[in-house]
Formats: sequence, structure tokens, C-alpha cells
Amino acid sequence: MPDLQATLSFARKDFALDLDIGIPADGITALLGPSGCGKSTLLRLLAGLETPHQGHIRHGDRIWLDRAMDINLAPRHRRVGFMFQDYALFPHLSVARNIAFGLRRGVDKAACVRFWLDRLSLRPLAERKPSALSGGQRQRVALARALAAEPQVLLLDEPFSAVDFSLRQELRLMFQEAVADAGIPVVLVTHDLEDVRQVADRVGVMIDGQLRRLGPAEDVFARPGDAEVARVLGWPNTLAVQAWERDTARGAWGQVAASLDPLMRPPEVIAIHPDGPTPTSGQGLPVEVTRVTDMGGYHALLCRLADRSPLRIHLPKSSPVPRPGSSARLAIPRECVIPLRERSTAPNLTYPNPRHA
Amino acid sequence: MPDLQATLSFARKDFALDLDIGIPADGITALLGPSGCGKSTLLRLLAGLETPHQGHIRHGDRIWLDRAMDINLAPRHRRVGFMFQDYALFPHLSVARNIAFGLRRGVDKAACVRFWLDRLSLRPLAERKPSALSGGQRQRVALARALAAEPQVLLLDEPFSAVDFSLRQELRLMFQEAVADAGIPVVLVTHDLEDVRQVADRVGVMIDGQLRRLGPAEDVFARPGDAEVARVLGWPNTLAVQAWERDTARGAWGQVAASLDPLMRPPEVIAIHPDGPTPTSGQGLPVEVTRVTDMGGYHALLCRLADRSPLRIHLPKSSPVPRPGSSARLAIPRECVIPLRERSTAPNLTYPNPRHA
Amino acid sequence: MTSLVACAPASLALSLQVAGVVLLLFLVCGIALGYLLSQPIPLRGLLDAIISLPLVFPPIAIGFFLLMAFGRHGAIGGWLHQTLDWELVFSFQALVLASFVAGLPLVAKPIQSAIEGSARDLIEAAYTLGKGRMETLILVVIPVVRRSIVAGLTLGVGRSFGEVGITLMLGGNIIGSTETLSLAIYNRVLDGDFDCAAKLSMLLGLVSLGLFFLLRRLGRL
Amino acid sequence: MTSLVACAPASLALSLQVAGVVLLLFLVCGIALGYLLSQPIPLRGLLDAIISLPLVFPPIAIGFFLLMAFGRHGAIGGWLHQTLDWELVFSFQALVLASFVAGLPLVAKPIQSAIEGSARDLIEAAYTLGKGRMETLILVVIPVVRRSIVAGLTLGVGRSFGEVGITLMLGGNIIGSTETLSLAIYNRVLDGDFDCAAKLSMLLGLVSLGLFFLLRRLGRL
Amino acid sequence: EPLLIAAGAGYKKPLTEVYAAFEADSGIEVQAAFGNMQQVIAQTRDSGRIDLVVGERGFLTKTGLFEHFTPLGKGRLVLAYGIRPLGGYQALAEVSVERIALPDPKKAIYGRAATQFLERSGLMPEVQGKLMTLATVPQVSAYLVAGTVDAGFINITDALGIRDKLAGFVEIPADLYDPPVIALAYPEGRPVSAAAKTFADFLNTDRAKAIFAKYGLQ
Ligand SMILES: Nc1ncnc2c1ncn2[C@@H]1O[C@H](COP(=O)(O)OP(=O)(O)OP(=O)(O)O)[C@@H](O)[C@H]1O
Ligand SMILES: Nc1ncnc2c1ncn2[C@@H]1O[C@H](COP(=O)(O)OP(=O)(O)OP(=O)(O)O)[C@@H](O)[C@H]1O
Ligand code: MOO
Ligand SMILES: [Mg+2]
Ligand SMILES: [Mg+2]
Repeated sequence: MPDLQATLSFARKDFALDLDIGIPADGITALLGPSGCGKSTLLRLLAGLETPHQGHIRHGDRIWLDRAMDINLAPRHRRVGFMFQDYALFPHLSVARNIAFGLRRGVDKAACVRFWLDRLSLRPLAERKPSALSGGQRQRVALARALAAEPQVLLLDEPFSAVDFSLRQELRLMFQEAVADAGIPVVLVTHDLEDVRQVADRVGVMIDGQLRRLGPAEDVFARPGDAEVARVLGWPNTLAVQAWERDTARGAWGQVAASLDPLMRPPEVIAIHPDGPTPTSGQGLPVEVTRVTDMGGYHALLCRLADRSPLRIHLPKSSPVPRPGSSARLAIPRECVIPLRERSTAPNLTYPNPRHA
Repeated sequence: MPDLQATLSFARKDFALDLDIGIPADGITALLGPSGCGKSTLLRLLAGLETPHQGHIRHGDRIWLDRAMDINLAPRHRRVGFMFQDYALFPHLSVARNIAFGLRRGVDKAACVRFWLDRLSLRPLAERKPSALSGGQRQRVALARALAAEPQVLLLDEPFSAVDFSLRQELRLMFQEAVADAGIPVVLVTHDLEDVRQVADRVGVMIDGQLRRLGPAEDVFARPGDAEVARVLGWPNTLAVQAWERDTARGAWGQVAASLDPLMRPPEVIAIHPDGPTPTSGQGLPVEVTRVTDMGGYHALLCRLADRSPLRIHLPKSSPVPRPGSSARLAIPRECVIPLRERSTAPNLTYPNPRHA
Repeated sequence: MTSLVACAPASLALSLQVAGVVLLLFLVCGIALGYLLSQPIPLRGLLDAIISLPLVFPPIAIGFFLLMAFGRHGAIGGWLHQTLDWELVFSFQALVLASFVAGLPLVAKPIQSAIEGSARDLIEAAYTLGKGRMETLILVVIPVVRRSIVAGLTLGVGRSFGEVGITLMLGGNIIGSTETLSLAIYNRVLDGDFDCAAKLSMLLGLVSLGLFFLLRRLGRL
Repeated sequence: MTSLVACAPASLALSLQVAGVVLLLFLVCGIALGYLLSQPIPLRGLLDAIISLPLVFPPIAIGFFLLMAFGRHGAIGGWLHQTLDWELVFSFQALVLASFVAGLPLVAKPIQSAIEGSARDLIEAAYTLGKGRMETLILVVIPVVRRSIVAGLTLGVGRSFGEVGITLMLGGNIIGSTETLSLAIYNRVLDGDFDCAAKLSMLLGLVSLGLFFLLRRLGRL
Repeated sequence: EPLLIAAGAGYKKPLTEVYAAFEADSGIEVQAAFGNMQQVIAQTRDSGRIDLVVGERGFLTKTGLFEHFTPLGKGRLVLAYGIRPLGGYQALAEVSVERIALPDPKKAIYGRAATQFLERSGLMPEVQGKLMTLATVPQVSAYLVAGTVDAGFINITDALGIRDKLAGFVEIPADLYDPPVIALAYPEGRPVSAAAKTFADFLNTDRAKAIFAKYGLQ
């Protein structure tokens, strides 16, 4: 099963991308990052729609790009299934024909199209033109078109963002199955953390054109490494530490206890996980509750700390909920506090790294 | 504060929209529904970009549309802030000029544009053309353009779908503040239930061109009314009931106890809330655990019931987690089971309904 | 340059004047017509066809018919002469009219198809932002389809430079007064004065190239 | 119809034949050139200008220069005559050449600006789906810009119908053999036979309208 | 008020010179329009602004638009050679001559003159199949220059103008055709201005006659 390996440098006015990435052929690699960090650009570079100023891309033992050797395989020879963020559907072709567009010769086109129409609940729309589709319908057609072409690599730019909750669940399952069968490198750009939790085997986080973190999903979620990455991964509470006293972190916001690795330099930032802290009548971090929202499975509390910086906490339905406007003290278990750097210094896991291998 | 009232009938090939909706001028009305149910079409009808075959729209005491009286106010006189699902940014104008496009005369344009650039973190991109923006950046420009024009009604089609977790949090807060100040009817189309939970005061659910449910957010989430609506609102588990025995519902999937209203006809469907059921060693619903996902704050269990239909359960981190592949029994508290109709017969709350008022 | 224009000294200035006026007319009428034709107005197909028709007739025949219509005995010309005491034939305005008729379809059609192709959503967006038809045209439609406008203007002005048949009839081909650069070339060719014709052609080619590049530059802005 | 064509019985068929051949040529060359010009090729600006140039010269002058080039003493004509014993001048091919030169810019330019305006992303999408340049052109670009192709073809064929100057010089205007419908009109007008000219014009108008509507129908498919 | 004089394109060279001489002499400005005769007629009728017309008398008379005429001279027909020199008009019958161009006899006076010549000289039956009828004299000239025809009938004014580019030419004897009479015509209903009279008088001067003679009009 050929993997995909890339080392790329690319620049345009006000934006530079510079990274090393390795994507194995099993499982799904989710790519996250703030808006404008370069996710779509990375996908375009991998697909050959953009040419890096320096770089090297290898698929299995086939070289797709080597600036030094002046090799640059044309996009159509890379056989990349690419789903564009704005879909780029062919306006003159029906849904069925859009899906059939990339099919290889020798495939039973009608059967294949029918298969994908069914899988993405598009059957009744088969003869429509894209202009007569709703946003979510278009998105599904784009997804079907990319999947149907039997690509060797799959690059998807926010494939589920425009569909409702239950369809999204179905699509995720469908997608996982489809990809598990294929055994190809898959990159999924998404902003939805549930997508990531449910389908991703690996997670990459891009910040500002750089791959700050790449690794197995659980590992990346548990140890984001730096504050920016943590924020992307849904750690809403990052607090700057002014001083460490044994294993208690102190700042204008108050103080919490944390487990510190005695061999490492104490971190400058800590993150507090929203799940875990609970109101207590004893010792705890003093907060003012500003807002309580029923999130279905839990209550979300928006609080303010002593220095008025925000803190977001999720309380299980079973525990008592303080009133908005009231003051409270929060017990913060040690395992809910993780140390972070301002910026990660930990090396990324870039899966057999071509530079060092 | 003028509200917005509409009664509309609209049809196109394979699709018909027929509804009554009332949107008060305080708070935010979220509109949900499966892909293709007509949400964007409804917004277009309200904005005057599409003309219904029959209908009536009233804003405060001003009539925008009355097919019977042949009144049809042009879109530009409706002063609707409209955010298009595909943004429709002006490609020849910079970000700043796109935002300034709809500003009224007499406003300090530069100051106003600066204000919105800052609020949506677009400041460094002010002079870029839309073609040089990433997907999420474009989305924010579209949002800023709609908000900046000081509209009398705000209609937004998936305004936050393309931004990352932490920016999304910020945008939601920003948006709530901005709208609270304005005191105008606001309709927010979204597929993200967190958006709805956090910002919506009212929720409307559209299915197949009809408004099946409209009411205060908590009420709609707690009592979706029918199975289709429930699925849109994130009740993943709906089970058809074959027979009722006292207050126990029975089907090929097994049986659970539920509180039944003795005065009402027993419902044909029940929904089981994912938060609440727990594994038990005693009596319970037999399931096979197929998958366990760490969702950060909880574990998501995907199970199969006796008839192989799926059941999704969220377990708090504190409770023990069965292994994937194992069999288990689930204790299902009564309050986690809600009765549903195949299709709702309950009247919608359409906030002073023009037909009946 | 001076040696190139020596054979017909006044013609260059005249051609440029005509082109200038016609360019302005095309800007206004070409865009207006293109916009109109892209909207769902009644009798659109017919209007569309009528605009394209001048293209299919031999210019000299069009010139003849226009001469008859605008001449003293003609329906329009007679009225103009009687009420305004104004005569179109042989005047500068006649040259402009000739160029305008010949080039209009070349300007309007590309603009029409561009608007149909790419400006629909943007027009709707402008409406929701409180702009009227006219403002939308100026602030959105024109800048968005400016490539096609430039293409259309290039074709239209080019054709107006090269137009001979109508100009000949309406303008009168009066040496030094209604002899445009292309009429001068036409005359030299028919006189057998090929040297001069070649020089003037070179001049016309250079001037046109200059104009094209100018238009392209404008289109890129 | 028969009464309309009575003055110049062979001309209608000839014009239609020329239009048919030219239409095919435009389809191939116009689209190819439009596509080429929309891609970032070297010397694009120059090619662009050269294609538009025939427009700015008086047709009769172009005809004259072509005649000199293709005549027996001309560079191309002499060679053709010696090696192939073939003479372009006076032939059907000459009529086609005349129409082609006159109409080509009108076809290529609108297509170019349409491709630039709206087909970029779609071309990329086709590439990722494994299609080459040629397949992309045929499967994506042409159908997507078909409105502009139709607009361009309408202009180009229209111009080819109405073209007189080049045809006159190259084709020879030989009554009954190289007299196209528009040359017939031109001849009748210059003979002072206005009745006949009006009838033929009517005929040309009708035929053109028919062609326009046909093209528009095709563009909607 | 300048004087607007329209003339057949064939007389452009001599007339341009005459106009210049006249302007220098009298100080009256001449606006010169040239064109195909049908076009000149249409413009005379429809514009009502043309003071004088120069053209062939017979043709102008038929239009009925003119009151009276002043003859200026007679035009002369020549046979010009395109590809290689021929030995006079008798050579037209030879097989090596494949194409002979002439202006349209229905439209152009020299076309009519050429047919008269071919008939009177008895060449017509032999050359009939080789004749190419073109629209105008300038077009015949162009074809000669391009080497597309072996020979062609044009007027002497044109022939002198393109002498360097031709393989040669011979004048046709005046008795084998009716030489066209070139005349100055006064449009009906337009008062003859003093300037027009002055111009008519000027044409009778030796200076004007010499110019016409230089271009073969006598
Ligand atoms: N221009 C059109 N012509 C014909 N049918 C259309 C057109 N636009 C949308 N439709 C159809 O109308 C229905 C409603 O579309 P609409 O865009 O309102 O859906 P939506 O609720 O916004 O969906 P989504 O969440 O996917 O954006 C859909 O079935 C769609 O296929
Ligand atoms: N065509 C372009 N020309 C110039 N700059 C561009 C262009 N497209 C994107 N950019 C800039 O490059 C950077 C990376 O863009 P990219 O589209 O890769 O972001 P992204 O990570 O996909 O963001 P999003 O999540 O918002 O889609 C952004 O700062 C963007 O503004
Ligand atoms: O085709 Mo014309 O009549 O020389 O302009
Ligand atoms: Mg992107
Ligand atoms: Mg929609």
C-alpha cells in the first residue's frame, strides 16, 4: 500500500507554507487549522494544481514532484481524488454525469454511478443540473465525484460541512467504510471536531503554513503541544502561567494544581479541559458564572475568572448547575490540566520522514 | 420592534414549499432541516429574490408582499441583510470595499468598515480580492458585508460552517452581541447543533418544504414532535414501536419502559436520548457494542440492537466502558425515552399567526 | 510617423476623432444593450436578432439604405432637414453613425453573454444590499464583465476603424474632409497607389495596436 | 422565396455553402484560438493583437493584399501555382478564405474572454479527474462557454455573410460563379437596381435570422 | 462656400491636379468627392449638396438629374498586359492567353467600350470564353498587377498610373469603339453659383487642358 510523502516550500504574497508531511495508506488523516492557515493550499500542492518553489512529493516509490530534478507529474497522472471546498461541479452536466466524469475506462459506468448515487442519497437528483441543487446536495455530488474515480490518493476539503446532523452521521460511516476498502492515503480537511473524533485515525494541525502537530488522533488530542494547536483542537481554556510554585500554576486568573514533569522546563501556558471541573463548596478556583447553556447531553457554563478571562466548563446533566450571575468555586482535577508551550518545540511525528530516513 | 411574518406557497419541479412563519425581532431564530428541504429557498423568498406563487409577507406593519393585492416590494427596498450560502462576494472589489458596499449614505464608511474588519479578524486582508482568500476568510467577508449594511432583517445561510473551532466560538459570541444590539428579526440557517444550542432563542425545523416545528429552543429540543424532526435535532436513535404493553414499548429491537400520557394515543415511534443510558449487570436492553470513540468529554458507543438496528449512546468518562465487540445490557431511564409520531400532528408555534390572528 | 501619414495628412486625426466618439457611444449603448439583452425582457429574441442584422448586410448596401433614409427625400432626413435644418449626410456625424452601426453588434453580444454567464448571483447580492438596477449595473455588472467589455470594444472600434462601405455612402468620401484613414487606404488601393496604401496600412496597424494595448490595460485594472 | 432569389439565382446556394464551410472552420479554429489565448502561453499579447488586426483594415485593402500574395506574382500564389498548379484566386476557396479572415476575430475573442472568466476552476477539476488538455477542452470548456461560442459564431458567420470587400478582390465577383448573396446585393446597388437589391436583402435577412435562431437553439442545449 | 464636386473614381488623378491648380488660381476651395458613378448619382440626388459632377455624358444624361453639360474631353481605352507583354490586341486570340479581364459593360463605360471593340474587331467569338467580367476599372488594374490575368481593358489614365507594374499596354484605335465623352454636369434645381461658373471657365484654360492631356484625356 503506497503512502504519500511530501516536503514542500511554497510562498505567495503574505503567505508561506513550509512543511514535511507523511500520510500512510491506512486510515484517515484529518487536517485541521485556523481559517487561512493553508489547508486548501496544501491539498492543491499535493494534487499538482499548484507548484511549490521547492519540494519533493513521493507516492509509494513513484516520484510525483522533485523540483531539484525538474520532475513534476501533471495532475491528471497523479490520480488524486480531489474534493474542492467550493465543489467546482460541472454546470453543464447532470448529477449522474458529474459523478461519471472521472470513471476509468472499463468500469461499468451506469452501475458505478448508481452505486454512488445511492450511497449519498442522491438517487432522485440524478438528472438535475448542479444549478438546481441545494448547497448540501452539491457538496454530496462533489464528494461522490471524487470517490467514484477510484483515486490512488484522496484529498477532501470539508466534505460534510453543509449537511444536517443525521445525514452527517451516515456520511461519516459511509466514508469510513469506503476508505477502509480502498487502502489509500486519505486527507480530510475539516473544522468539525466530531468529524475528527469519529473518523480520523491521525490528526494534523496546521498553523500559519506549518504543520505544528501530526500524530495518532488520541495522542494529538491529549497532548496538543502548544496553545495555538490546543485551541484548534477544542481546548477552549488556555491560561498564561506567571509563576510555578512546586506543582501549582499561578496567574492573574488564580491558581491550579498540575502534574509537572520534574525533568522538563515548566511550561508557560496551561490548558484546562472543559470536561472534568465541577463546582465545589470547598477549596477551588473562584469564578463568576456568566451563562449556562443546555447542550443536550451536558450543560455548558461560560465563566469569568478573577482577571475576567473566560473559562468554559461542561457539566454532566447529573450535577447541580449554578445560576448565571452567581459566583462559584471550581474543583479542577489534576488530569484536566495540561502543560503547553507558547509554541511547540516537540518534534512532529511525520511518519517515515524522508529527510531523516 | 417590527417582526417578520410570512405565509408562502412556492413550487418548482419536484419541490414545493408551503408554510407560515413568524419571526420576532428579539433573539435569534435558527432554521434547521435536511439538505434540500428548502431553507435557502425560504430565505430567498423572504428577501424577495424569489417570488412565491401565493403568499403574504409583512414586516412590522409594512406589507412586503401580497400576491392577492399584487404588492411585491423589490429586494433592495426590503433592507434585508442576506448572507448567501456560496457567499456571492464581488470579485472585483477588495475585502474592505465588499464590506462597504451596502453601507447607507451618511455613515462614516471607513470607520464602519474598520469596525467589522476587526470584529471578524479580517484586518490584514482588507485590501485583498476575494479570489485571494481562503474558504473561511470568504465566509467571514460575506458575514461582515451582510451585518454592516444595518439591515432591518437578517437572513444568514450557514454563516460559520467554514471556520475552525475557536474562531467559531468567537464568531458566535460576536454575532449574539451584534444582534442583541440591533433588535431585528434574525434567521440563522445552520447544520451545527452547537451553533443552535449556543445562539438560538427559537428553533424552526423544516422538512420537505414545510415548517414542521417552530418554538423556543429548549422546547423544540425536548419535544421534537416527530421522528424526522428528532433526527435533525440530534436524536440519533429512533425506534419503531410494534406494540405497547402498559407503558412498555416493544419492537423487533427489544423493549423499553416509557412514561405514557394516558389521555393520548400511544405513539408509533420512540426516541432514546444518547445521554442517560448506562451499561448494567441487571435487567436491560441487550446490545452488541460495535465501536467506542473517545469524544473528549465522553465516550460514544455505537451499538447494535437485536434486529441489528443501530443505537448510539454517550457514556460519561467516569463510567466503565465496555469493549468493542462485547455484548452488554443497557439500563434506559424513563426520562431518556420520548414518544414521537411518525409525523407531527402538533400545531406549530408560529408566533402571532397571521392566518389565525 | 509623419512620413507614413504624408499621403493623407488629415485622415489620421479624423479616424481618431471618429473612433473616440464611437468608443464613447459603444461604452454607453453597447453596455446598455448587452445588459438589456441579458435580462428577461419581452421580445428579447427579436431585439437580439435586429442588433445582429447589420452585420450580415454588405456595408455598402447598408450605406445606400441609410443614405436614402437620411437624404433630403428620405423619411428621417427630410424631417431633420425641415425641422432642424440639419443635414446628416456628408457630415462628421455621418461618419460616426456609419461606424456605430457597423460595430454595435460586436460590442453588445459579448457583453450580453458574459453577463448571462457570470453576473447573476452578484446582481442578486447587490439588490439585497440596497442597490437599484442602475447602481448595480455600474458598481457590479460592468466591473465584473470588464474583460468582455474590453473584448467587445476592441472588436467594435476595430471594425469602426476598418469600415468603408457605409462611410463611403454616408460620409461622401470627400478628400480631406470625410476621408478617414481606412477610406484613404481604400482610395489609394483603387487608384493603384500601392506604396501609399501600404504606408497608410502600416500606420493604421500601429494605431490600432496602440489602442488594443490601451484597452487591454484598462481591462486589467 | 423563389421570387426573392430570382435576381441572382445561384447566389443563395453559394452564400450558404460558404457559410457552411466557414462555420466549420470557425468552430475548429475559433475555439482553438480562443482556448490558446486564454492560457498563459508565450507571446500571447502579440498573437491576440494579430488576430484582431484584420478587423481594422478596410476589407478591400485586405482583399488587395491577399490578392497580391496569392496572385501568380505573389509569394504564396506563385509557389502554389508552380508546385501544385493550383490557383486560389477566383475559386470557391477564395470566398471561404475571405469570409474566414473577416470573421475569425469575432469568433475567437468572445470565446477567449469567456474561458478566462468562468472556466478556470472547472479545468482544474477536470485535470484532477484524469482528463488531458484535449479531453478537458471538449468535455468541459466548450460546453461551459457555449453561450459565448454561439455569440461568437453568430458574429463571425454574420460578418462572413455581409463581407464584400475581400470577397470582391479575391473571388473576383464573377457573376453566377463567385457572386455570393451579399456581392449580388452590392452589385445590384451599384447598378442602381434597387428593387432587386431590396429583394435580395430581404432574403439575406431571412436566411440570417433563421441561422441565428438555429445557433441560439443549439447554444441552449 | 467651398465648391463640392463629385466625380467618377477613374478621373481622380487629373481632377485632383486640376482642382489644385484652380484653387491656386481663383482662391476658391474645392471639396472633391470620388466614387463609383452609381454612388455619385445617389449622393447627388439624396444629399442635394453637390455643385458639379464629372462623368461620362451618356450615363449622366440617362439619369435625368442634370440640366446641361460641358464636355471636357474623350477617354481612351487601352489593352494592358498582366503576366508578359503581348504583341498587340491581335494576340488576344492566341491560345497562350487564357484570361482577359474587362470591367462590367453594364456599369462601367470602359466595359462597354471594350465590348464594342471586341465586336467591331471581330475578336469576340474567339475570346468570348476567356473573358472575365470584373466590377470596375481599378479591379481590372489590380488583377493585372497581381498577374492573375494575362490581359485586361482599362482606361489610359489608369494605365499611365500603374505603368511600372504592368508588363506593358497598347492603345486601342479610336475607330473600333465609341470613345466616352467626359463632361462637367450641372445638377438640376441647384442654382449655378459664381464659383461653379468660375470653375467651368477654368476648365477651358490651357493650363487645365494640359493637365487633362497629361493623363490621356483629350
Ligand atoms: N435553481 C433551482 N432550480 C430547481 N430546483 C432547485 C433550485 N435550487 C434548489 N432547488 C431544489 O429545491 C429544493 C430546496 O433547495 P434549497 O436550496 O432551499 O435547500 P436547502 O434547505 O437550502 O438545502 P441545503 O441545506 O443543502 O443548502 C431542493 O430539493 C433543491 O434540489
Ligand atoms: N489565489 C490566492 N492568491 C493569493 N493568496 C491566496 C490565494 N488563495 C488563498 N490565499 C491565501 O493563502 C492562505 C492560505 O489559504 P488556504 O486557502 O490554503 O487556507 P485554508 O487553510 O484552506 O483556509 P480555510 O479553512 O478558510 O479554507 C490564506 O492566507 C489566503 O488568504
Ligand atoms: O466590405 Mo466593404 O463594402 O469594402 O466595407
Ligand atoms: Mg480552505
Ligand atoms: Mg441551502
